[in-house]
Amino acid sequence: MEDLGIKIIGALLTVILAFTVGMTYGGIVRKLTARVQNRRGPVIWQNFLDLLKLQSKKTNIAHGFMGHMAPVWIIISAGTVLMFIPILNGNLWFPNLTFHGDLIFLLYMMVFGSLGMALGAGQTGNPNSAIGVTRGLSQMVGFEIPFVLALVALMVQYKTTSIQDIMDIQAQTGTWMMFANPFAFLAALFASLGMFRYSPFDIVGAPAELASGPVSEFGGKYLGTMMSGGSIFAFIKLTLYVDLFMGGAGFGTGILATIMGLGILLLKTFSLYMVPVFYGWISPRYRTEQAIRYFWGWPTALGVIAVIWAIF
Amino acid sequence: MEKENKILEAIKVAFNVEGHIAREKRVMITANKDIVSSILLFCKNQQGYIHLNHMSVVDRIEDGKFELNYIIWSPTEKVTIMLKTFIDRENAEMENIDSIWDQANTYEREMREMYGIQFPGLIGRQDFALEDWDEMPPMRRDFDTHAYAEKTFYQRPGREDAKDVREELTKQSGEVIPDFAKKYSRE
Amino acid sequence: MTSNNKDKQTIVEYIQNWSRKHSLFVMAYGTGCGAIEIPATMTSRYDAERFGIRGAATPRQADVLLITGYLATKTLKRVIRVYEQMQDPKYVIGFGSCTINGGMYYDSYNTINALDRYIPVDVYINGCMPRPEAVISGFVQLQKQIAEGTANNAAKYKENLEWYRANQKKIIKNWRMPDYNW
Amino acid sequence: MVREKETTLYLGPQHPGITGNMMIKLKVTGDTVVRAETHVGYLHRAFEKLIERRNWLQTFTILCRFCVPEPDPMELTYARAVEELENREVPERAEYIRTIVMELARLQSFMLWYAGQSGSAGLYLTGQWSVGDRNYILDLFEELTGGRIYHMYIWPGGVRRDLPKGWKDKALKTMDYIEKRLDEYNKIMFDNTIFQKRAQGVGIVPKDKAIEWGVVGAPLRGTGIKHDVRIDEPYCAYDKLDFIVPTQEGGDVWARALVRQEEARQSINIIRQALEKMPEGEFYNKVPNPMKWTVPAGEAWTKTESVRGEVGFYVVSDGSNKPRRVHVKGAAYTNGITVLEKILPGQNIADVSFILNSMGVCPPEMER
Repeated sequence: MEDLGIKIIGALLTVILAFTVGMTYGGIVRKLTARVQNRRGPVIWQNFLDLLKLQSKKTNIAHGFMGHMAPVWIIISAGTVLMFIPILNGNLWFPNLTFHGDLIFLLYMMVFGSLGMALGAGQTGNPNSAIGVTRGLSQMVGFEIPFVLALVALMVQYKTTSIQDIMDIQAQTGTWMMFANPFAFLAALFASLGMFRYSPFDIVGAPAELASGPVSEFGGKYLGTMMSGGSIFAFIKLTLYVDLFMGGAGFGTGILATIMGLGILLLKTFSLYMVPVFYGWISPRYRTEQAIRYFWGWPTALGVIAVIWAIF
Repeated sequence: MEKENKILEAIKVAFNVEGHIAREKRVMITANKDIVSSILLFCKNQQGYIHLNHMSVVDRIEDGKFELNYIIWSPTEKVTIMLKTFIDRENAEMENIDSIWDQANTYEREMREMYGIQFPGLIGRQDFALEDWDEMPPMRRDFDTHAYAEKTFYQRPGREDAKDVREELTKQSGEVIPDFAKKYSRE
Repeated sequence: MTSNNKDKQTIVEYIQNWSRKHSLFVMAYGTGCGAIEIPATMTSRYDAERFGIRGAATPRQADVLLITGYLATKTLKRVIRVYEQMQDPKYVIGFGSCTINGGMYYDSYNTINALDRYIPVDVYINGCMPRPEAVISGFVQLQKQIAEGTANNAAKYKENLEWYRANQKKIIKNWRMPDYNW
Repeated sequence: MVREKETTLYLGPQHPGITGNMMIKLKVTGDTVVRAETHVGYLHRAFEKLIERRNWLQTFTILCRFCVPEPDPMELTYARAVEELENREVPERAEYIRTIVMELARLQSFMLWYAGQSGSAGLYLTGQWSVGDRNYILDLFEELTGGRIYHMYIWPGGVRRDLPKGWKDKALKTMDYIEKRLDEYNKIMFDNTIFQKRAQGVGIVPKDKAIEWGVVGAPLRGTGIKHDVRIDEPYCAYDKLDFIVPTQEGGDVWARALVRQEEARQSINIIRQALEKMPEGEFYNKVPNPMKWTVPAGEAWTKTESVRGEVGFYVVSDGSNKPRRVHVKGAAYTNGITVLEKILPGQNIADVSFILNSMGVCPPEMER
């Protein structure tokens, strides 16, 4: 029973951590972007203010059942996926529901939120939303291929489909996966550019083309919920990458060990997060077909090389 | 003035119209409305004046006429021809030239809306800039825009007296304007 | 009068107003020539984002409708539509002299002369055109009103809808718009 | 042939991708535009009607509002038309000051264009930098004329006031700064492979049809046709200055962007030359009392090169103290309506806003 209690508290802690870190990263990116653009920029906790305001807005419109459900789907899938991600290795306070095959499960679940969004946006009847959704799905088809290839390479190389196992192997051998199979890491890194939807892959929102795409009919509480879901998802992706390729973080359950583990996790995730952000600052947006061609070019080739590397 | 003379003579010979050279690179021609499109076609196809620069209307209400202007330009000669014609103000109708230049379509739509000049055969949306307009075509000189605005839109009080702001301010603050500075005031 | 109102706020309202004040999403709708100063206001020298002001692409997400200058009657129809699509609480800033009394367009047959007859206005910024400093000062004024809880013109719009509708319909002859029931 | 399903997509009037307040009704199948219809009139203020009620000098308050991003060419074109009607002489110093003002206006408009062109493609960095730096040019304007955006500085017979003390040095310093910054924008925008991929082969204006369609300005020079009012019919002091009118082959967005990039540089070059060569002397040939000022009857057609292309004013006087008719032909009147409707079909929806920015579509001068 005690174990279950810790697990529930731990799960809550995980959600709070993921939410806070995701939102703060968003705020830091806004601040950094402003600094690069020669501006002072908003405060770092601006995203929290925005969220609070969005949640305090009244909602006078309804776009049918799926319209209501879309943000809920995003937050549910975010919460679910989060439960399967090992945050800190071997730390009791951040338990995860790891099982053999969770890597494959995650591949499916991470798409779940986007699909819910697609259905919701489709129901709003706004043509911009519909076009945004098709673009989003096309782009997903694009970046999922190198991403899956990279994961397959890992699975083949170590003959496991569990994230926990991969983390353990990295801890045992002392070599991060990004060095053990650099091609897989590169393929996954390129895929992450598409995943985070910064330029040049912000084709889904694309204000100048689609007036922000799928979210164009969602305001107030809907938008706020989506924002929180998106922040959690950002944290999930980062942590997953760190777990798979950068050795994860965490030393044990003690207070000092937890704090140190979190510090290392934040350091690693933040440096990883800066890759798409830096790339985004200086890149214009691709057209949809150009984006897909991009993902099916070098990243996919790297993925294939990674698989071959893993087999031999 | 060689090029200007050349084109002026060419048009005069072909169409027997009046014209003069206003200044360097400006040839002005006045023609009857029936031969306007022929002159334009002649200039475009045979003289190289392939660029329609502008089309304009002036409301000559005192004569009961609309004055139509076609301004065309040649990229090789760099000379501008201003072709002028007069049409009746009542039941104003003019030949449609958007088969010669596509962009004339825009000008003609605007003229139809703003002056009520009809162009038979003009295909295009009825509206140009106005929406649900049911008064007289607004650019006609007998349309009083101020009266219409006063009738239609709410007028915030305070601007009908048209006071000199400076005088009012000095009255309030007690500032004295020297005589030499006063002459800029409204007379 | 305003300070009274501030004291009456409950703690929840206070927090809500505080967050609203610091996060203003401005509708990206350049209705008139004032739109030229918006890029300047948003970029480096004046940087409105440090006040939490940023653009929103669609009416559903926006809090502030910035009427940047004169409104042609054709635009007025769209502006009303956009305003009614926005979610409460929403604010309107009238930008430039021409929204106040017509400015230099007082005798034009196609521009309205007083914006607050057609949609409720919270803050007017005068000038033709207002400098970015004036725009920011207008926003700060709006923030002050929001914090005090006095920026509730949207509620007045609903209460006096008939009066506004009558004014609007006087100008927009062909009223083919869906009626929003809030 | 199976007819694909068409969707109607309204680009504007409220849309972040539209350049100003207008609407383009797009018929779309999949991602491709099939038909485009421009709808204007959202900014119709009846300027040409109002001018009939203003006297010759009051008209200037209206003129500069014809096109907001670049008001000075309007003032200059009208002033030149009035001078032509009156045969009024302009002092040489005024001609040079006018040249400087025109080129400053062009330069600040180019910097706005940098923002629009890159921003519509999702590259916000250049835009943030260039619009921020544009303030330095507006500062120059403010010191010179008293206004940031609307100047009403060029009058018939010259300019309203002389250059302030120390303005020349400040202007030269600003030009050095802007020139340095232009390099940086170009590095980010033009050296970027993605931008090149986006811009090349998109929104092509055919060379053989360009003049006939009424294309003017940078879109025309982007097709390889060297047409610029500043060299065809020189005005101000342009015939005494040495500058290049760049052309590019191809007629796509990329060619237009290259043309504009070089033109921004040439603007700096012209300003420097004009500041250097400017003679001393009178700056203003005084007009009579504006309330009683009448202009002899006649008509004038003058053209000026703005960033978007040539701006033409057709001014008719009937000898009274008010203009009979002032008809403006802005560059966007053809570039933004008929030409746009011709080049948009077949393009990707993603490129529509991109093409709009490169054609220099400016709604206020279309519907006035």
